[in-house]
Amino acid sequence: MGTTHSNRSHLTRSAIELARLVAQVATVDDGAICTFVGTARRNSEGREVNLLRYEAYPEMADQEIGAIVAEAERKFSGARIATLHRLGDCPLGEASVAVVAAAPHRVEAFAACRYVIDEIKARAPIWKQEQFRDGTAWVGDPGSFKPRIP
Amino acid sequence: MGTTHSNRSHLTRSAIELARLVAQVATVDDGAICTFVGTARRNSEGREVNLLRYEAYPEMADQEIGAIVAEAERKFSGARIATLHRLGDCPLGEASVAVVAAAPHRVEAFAACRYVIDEIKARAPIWKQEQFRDGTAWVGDPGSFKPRIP
Amino acid sequence: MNVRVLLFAGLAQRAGVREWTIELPSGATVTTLRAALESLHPWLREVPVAMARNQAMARGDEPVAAGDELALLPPVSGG
Amino acid sequence: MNVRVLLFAGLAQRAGVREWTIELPSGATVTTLRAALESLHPWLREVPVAMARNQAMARGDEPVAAGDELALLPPVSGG
Repeated sequence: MGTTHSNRSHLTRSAIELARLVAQVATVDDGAICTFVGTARRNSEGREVNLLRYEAYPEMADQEIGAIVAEAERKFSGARIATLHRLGDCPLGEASVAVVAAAPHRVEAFAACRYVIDEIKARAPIWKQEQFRDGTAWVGDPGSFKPRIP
Repeated sequence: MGTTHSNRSHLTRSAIELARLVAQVATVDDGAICTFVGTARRNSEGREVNLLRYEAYPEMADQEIGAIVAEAERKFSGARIATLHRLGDCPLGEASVAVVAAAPHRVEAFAACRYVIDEIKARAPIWKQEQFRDGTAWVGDPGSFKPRIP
Repeated sequence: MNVRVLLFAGLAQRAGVREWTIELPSGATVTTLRAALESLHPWLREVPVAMARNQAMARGDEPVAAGDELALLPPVSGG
Repeated sequence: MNVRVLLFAGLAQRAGVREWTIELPSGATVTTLRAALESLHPWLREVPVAMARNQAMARGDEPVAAGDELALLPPVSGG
């Protein structure tokens, strides 16, 4: 079933609708659906974030996420996975990434969902910029703080 | 935050709406939301199921699930949890149980969600009856098969 | 004294009712209640059953009082 | 030969552009490309960067050919 998503992009510039992702993989043969949604948080190391902005190397990120999905579907028997990462501006409280894993049993559903989000965070060429009141910074890139010019 | 759900029942005779459960626990301070949905499966050990029916010892089940939620919120720092178990008839493909765990980070969100579903399955006094074409049986209760009288 | 014993799932199906009332001597415990139920309904010996008292899992040595709500619980299978 | 080098996130911000074009001798590898970029843009030595060639992570000893798409990738932070 590793072909489920092959022609769907894993990147979007719109709001992520979890129910639509669930509908892509759920069937009456699945007993278990695990989902993960990462959302834009108001606080980052004590500083207040107004907005997150995501940038990707889009062709490579889409391929890498597709490879991660295929790995998870091979590793976890019966799992089918749908996932989307948001690009561009992501307002507070909205989903920046969502993963859905359907499987006959919950152990595989949880493991597949966890594998996909962990690997996306470790491997997909996507970068997060935090926008503060007084400037912006790329996460994990010390020295990238850029003051906002009033 | 362990008081979030104290006055909400964890049992329902209606269809479970995952988005409403998510809305009960998500805030702009959470970075991670993990959900688990168990659905009625068509196949059970090779036999075709037409419908599942859930029965509970309702007062005790509600208390036990409330205790499980409180345990998880204590064990997993920052986690807030909403969960519902369906009672009565549950058509194929519909959710029989749903758990939502929101937390600042994904490790706690996954762990809290997994804890709650594992403990509900192990401890909540709820029973599942599988309805086949030719009869019914209580899961985990050998000898409870009852032929359907035509 | 009389106590109510609730039945669920496959147990209610076997019993044909959802509740029994049973007369017990004072000083009865969960274990003596269980023995009394098994002598009235011998098929109970064949099925795995836990007991709850007042909506919590019960130990065998707990005393049973008039007005207590007892329940026979088959192995759970929710989720 | 000329190769394109894509820049992202904090690297594009520092460079002020999203793409460089650089002239390389034939026989160049990913390592020699990197050295050439660092001598043109010394600040690159201060920042952690991985390289991709044709949309896959690149080893240092991979040859670089005309028409290849190279990219400098800062530490990822998606999710």
